[in-house]
Amino acid sequence: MPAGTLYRGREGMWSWVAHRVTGVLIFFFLFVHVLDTALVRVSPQDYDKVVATYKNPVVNLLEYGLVAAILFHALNGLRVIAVDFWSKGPKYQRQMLWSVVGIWIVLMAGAFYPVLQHSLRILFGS
Amino acid sequence: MSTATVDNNHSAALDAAESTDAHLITVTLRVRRYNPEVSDQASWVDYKLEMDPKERVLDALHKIKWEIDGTLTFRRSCAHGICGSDAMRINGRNRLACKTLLKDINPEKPITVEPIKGLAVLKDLVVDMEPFFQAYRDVMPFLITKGNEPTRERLQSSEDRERFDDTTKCILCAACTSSCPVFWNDGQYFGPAAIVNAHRFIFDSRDEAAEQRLEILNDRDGVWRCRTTFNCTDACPRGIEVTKAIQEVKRALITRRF
Amino acid sequence: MQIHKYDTVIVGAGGAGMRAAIEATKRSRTAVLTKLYPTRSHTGAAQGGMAAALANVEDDNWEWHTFDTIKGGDYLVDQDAAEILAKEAIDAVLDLEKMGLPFNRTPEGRIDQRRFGGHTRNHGEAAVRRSCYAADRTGHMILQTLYQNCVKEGVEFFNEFYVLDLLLTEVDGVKHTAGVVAYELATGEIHVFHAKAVIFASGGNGKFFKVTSNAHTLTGDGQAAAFRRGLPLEDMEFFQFHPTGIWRMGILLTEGARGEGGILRNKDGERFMEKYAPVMKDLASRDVVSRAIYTEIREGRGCGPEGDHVYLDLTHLPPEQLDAKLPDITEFARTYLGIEPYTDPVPIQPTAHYAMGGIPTNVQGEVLSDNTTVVPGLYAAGEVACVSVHGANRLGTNSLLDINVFGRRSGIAAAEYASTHDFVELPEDPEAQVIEMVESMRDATGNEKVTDIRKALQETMDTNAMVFRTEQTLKQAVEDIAELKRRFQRVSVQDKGKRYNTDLLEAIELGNLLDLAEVLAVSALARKESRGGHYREDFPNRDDVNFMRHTMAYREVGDDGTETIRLDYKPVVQTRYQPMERKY
Amino acid sequence: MSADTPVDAVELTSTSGASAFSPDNPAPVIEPPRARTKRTPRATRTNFELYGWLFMRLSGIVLVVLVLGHLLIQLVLDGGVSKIGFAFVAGRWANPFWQLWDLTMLWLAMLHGANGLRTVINDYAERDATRSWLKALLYTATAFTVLLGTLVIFTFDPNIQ
Ligand SMILES: Cc1cc2nc3c(=O)[nH]c(=O)nc-3n(C[C@H](O)[C@H](O)[C@H](O)COP(=O)(O)OP(=O)(O)OC[C@H]3O[C@@H](n4cnc5c(N)ncnc54)[C@H](O)[C@@H]3O)c2cc1C
Ligand code: HEM
Ligand code: SF4
Ligand code: F3S
Ligand code: FES
Repeated sequence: MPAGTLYRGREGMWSWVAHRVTGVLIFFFLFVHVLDTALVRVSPQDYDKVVATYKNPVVNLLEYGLVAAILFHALNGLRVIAVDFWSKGPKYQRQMLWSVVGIWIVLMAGAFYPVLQHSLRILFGS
Repeated sequence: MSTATVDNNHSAALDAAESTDAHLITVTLRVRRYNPEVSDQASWVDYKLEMDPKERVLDALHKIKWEIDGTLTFRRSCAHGICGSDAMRINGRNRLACKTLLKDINPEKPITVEPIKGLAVLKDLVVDMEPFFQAYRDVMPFLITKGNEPTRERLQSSEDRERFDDTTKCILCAACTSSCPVFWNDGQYFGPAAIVNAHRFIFDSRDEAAEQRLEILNDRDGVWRCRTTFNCTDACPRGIEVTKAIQEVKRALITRRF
Repeated sequence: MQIHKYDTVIVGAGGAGMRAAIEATKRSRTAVLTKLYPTRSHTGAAQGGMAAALANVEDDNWEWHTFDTIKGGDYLVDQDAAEILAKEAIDAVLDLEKMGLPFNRTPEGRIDQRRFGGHTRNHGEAAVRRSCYAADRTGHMILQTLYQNCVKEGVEFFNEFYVLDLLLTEVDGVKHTAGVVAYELATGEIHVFHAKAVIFASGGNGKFFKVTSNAHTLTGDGQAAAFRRGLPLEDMEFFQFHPTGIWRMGILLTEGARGEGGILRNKDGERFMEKYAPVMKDLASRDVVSRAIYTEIREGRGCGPEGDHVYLDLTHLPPEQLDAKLPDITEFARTYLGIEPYTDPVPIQPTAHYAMGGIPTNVQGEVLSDNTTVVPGLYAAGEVACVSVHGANRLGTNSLLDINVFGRRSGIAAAEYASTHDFVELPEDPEAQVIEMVESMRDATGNEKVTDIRKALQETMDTNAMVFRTEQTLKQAVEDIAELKRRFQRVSVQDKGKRYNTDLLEAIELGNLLDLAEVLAVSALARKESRGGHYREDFPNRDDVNFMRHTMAYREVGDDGTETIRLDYKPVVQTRYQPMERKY
Repeated sequence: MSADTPVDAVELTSTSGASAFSPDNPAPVIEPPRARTKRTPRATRTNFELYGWLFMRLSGIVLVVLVLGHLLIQLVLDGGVSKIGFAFVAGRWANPFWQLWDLTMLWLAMLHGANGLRTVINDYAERDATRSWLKALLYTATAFTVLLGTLVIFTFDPNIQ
């Protein structure tokens, strides 16, 4: 059965999709992250080995992605809370979303060098 | 003041509205059709029509039904957005066919028309509305009062009346509920329309059963499932601030608890 | 085919049907059959309000209301019925309020009231605030409130069931009600409802006009079914043309707009109603205003490139007032015309609006088979009926009142009848006529299309039987309709299926419209006078000597199967008010 | 199919025999995944969903501080990710403040995430059985992770080996 078209929701729907996707992503990351951190309890060498892979440029880039996900989820989470508890929230949800996106872009630009400096140094030297 | 010059004062909008030469354009309506008496497959069918852009999507559907293919099936009655019969998905969004003018939805490209989502499709654009009305009936959408009836009307201040004005406008068209991603998932969620109609009574100063309605909506498939996606608010043809109403119900539930 | 048995069956779930259902369900086992989901009924389109002399904002009483109703109806009103209407109006409104209807409120918290055309203080002295309203959504609120209370009472609905036939069984030479036959849209199945009492509340039949405020579904199915079964139709020539429909579309802009201070202007910007009704001006009765508009148009003072409309000017009213009191109609102007009513006048033209005539009933809602005889067990209420409280012209806000007062009365009367009487037997092959109707339509292979015939019908009705009528135009209409009926014999539908075959139902509805249009034209042709909504240019005056009487139209089938319409007349009930000239 | 042909295309009395369906033998309607039925509100009369919802917001607010602070320290300040290693962790957890910080973050984030995932499962799992299994898996994984993390923080030994 060929499905119908995709529902053309607006800001509210897409922000929710993104919120959900990032939320699930973060959860799975957190799960793995606790496991790897648990290695400190077992063997410092192994822990350092795992952490070393984090320093690999590709994983470092993924980390940047993770920051992006967490930042968006956090900022949009605050927007959702504002929609929930501020009586004018629903009215300004759209403006708030664009603010979230704006802040998110600024913060991600700001985090670009600090988060990726390690890889940048490896790749391009310093 | 005098409007004696009314005819010379025409705004461009009025001139446009009054222009009589219909500029017919060719529009393509891409309708998602399903007739279980012919096939168990739904399919897209294109219809090319000569239409005035000021006409409604409903007019285009009528043109198909009356002049091209009488088997095309959809519900409609009032044709001006007050009976709630013809909610459908036009260009991917829920709207009333009778309130959507062709010119407002880019008639240059094919206009897709399909049934609303999350309810069983019975034929073409007709869906089974029973689950929708069931959810509505489940929130006790009627005034409940205790004690003896007054002889005259119950008094209510204008402010108290205003408190729930927005949600009295609902025409039960289901555009909201069938635009809600949570509802599509499993159809168990009460859905925005039922909550809107509960809201209408919860915040009516004359009503005395807010507790019971809140209790119903406090449940697993009640208000807490709303993820504030605002599709309902965007879809509502009556301009009801649906999400806001849902949030007010949530807050009422919380303040009731604490 | 399925057979169901209920004490009371109600046909239609608009205001009248649901008001009746609330009463009948409490007293008898009741089923409501409706071709639309209840909340889709056209009662929801009503905007302006519901009249009742509550005297909440200024001095008023039900006698003045009675007088206005009678005068508004150009004295063709049955005065005993009008008295009941006005008297019970007060409780009808209060009942709705208690059921939860969110009326607009006065500063003291009472139900607010506003002015409406034809409603006056002390027998015509000045306009009075009598219309109880909820913004410009009064009908919507009534429909919702009644549906809510039906849910509360657990009323049993059969949604999307089209009633196509009325079953009458002769017992001791008298026709008794035996039930109805319905077509289930979802499955195409025929259902026979065996009932002790039947209430028709199936609404109006305005769809035979092109420019109309009526819904696509207002096709007079109830009137037509009764008529086919030999029952008369009363006063069908009286059709109301509402002055302010959106130009060409017919979508209604409530009289409340003029009640709030809106003004009608011609192309010179002149407030032309001052000429036609010096006292009431824009708020004169609807027939007067509609004729005035067409007179302006005919005399070359219409607006727009083709001079075929006038303006409803709201621009001098504060936007806040429009938002608070007329939110919906201003939105209609924006949506459908792209016009901002704050700053631009709205193009309007009279639109076919309301059928004053219908199935004749007495004040209990009992249907009459001639001038006096009641059909046991058969009731009618709402726009389908003619109690005659509206006479030759209905006053604005009196119809929402009518459906509540007489809906309630017929609901009670029918249920009481059902609880004190036994079922009469169903006639033999009760479903035969409907099966024949449906199957012959489904199997037909003729070359005529429903849409062509419907268009032609609407065209001839708009041209020949609208606001201005003459012998010649009406004869033309009768001829055209006869020809269309012949063409209708050859009509065929494309959809041959069973499920949701709306193609088939539209054809059947067209058949009903053709029958009723013919009754309208024939009745109008015979009424050689002008009265209320019926205006004959060749007989511009009211003629109380010859025509102070109701028209009763019967369908007669000759031995050779030819159908004719026989006209008879019924006296008007006059109690207190002697006919006077009607001036506003 | 264009407008010229649709009539034939949907002709119900088509004799081609191509379709197995007819007015008397119609195909099933297109159902949504699960339909609401008359028995559906089975009232549970608890405030579980309410508390869950509230918890999501409250934990969210706290998490903003904890998680963003954590990210700041781990990834941004002091050379970013380069500095991280056993020694760095050891240094941090020597301070009870950071122990508490990480512990709270762990619990809140896991519960917040798990509750979030519970909603996601409720939304998308179509059959009741699938739902139960997925949720069981989720709860087990969550409990395991939370307990493991707690254990690690409390029993951390900088002088391991
Ligand atoms: C635009 C507009 C505005 C109006 N404004 C006002 C106003 O302000 N004040 C006022 O007093 N009046 C007003 N009126 C008039 C008034 O609203 C109507 O006359 C009144 O609502 C009619 O109610 P009803 O219950 O008789 O019929 P409807 O509400 O039309 O209901 C008819 C019912 O019958 C059912 N039905 C029809 N045919 C069949 C069938 N074959 N089988 C089964 N069921 C069937 C339909 O499903 C429907 O449920 C207005 C009318 C219009 C059109
Ligand atoms: C950083 C601060 C965070 C804030 C402010 C925050 C806020 C929120 C809020 C308010 C919701 C509810 C959304 C709704 O009901 O529509 C939510 C949902 C969710 N959150 Fe977070 N959150 C944060 C961190 C996290 C973390 C660390 C995780 C992962 C472990 C996470 C995973 C989830 C998941 C899976 C959902 C469910 C999404 C859904 O149902 O659509 N969140 N978050
Ligand atoms: S809230 Fe709006 S969209 Fe939803 S049913 Fe009511 S009118 Fe339709
Ligand atoms: S679309 Fe659904 S998720 Fe909430 S805001 Fe509306 S009910
Ligand atoms: S037809 Fe009534 S809402 Fe569109």
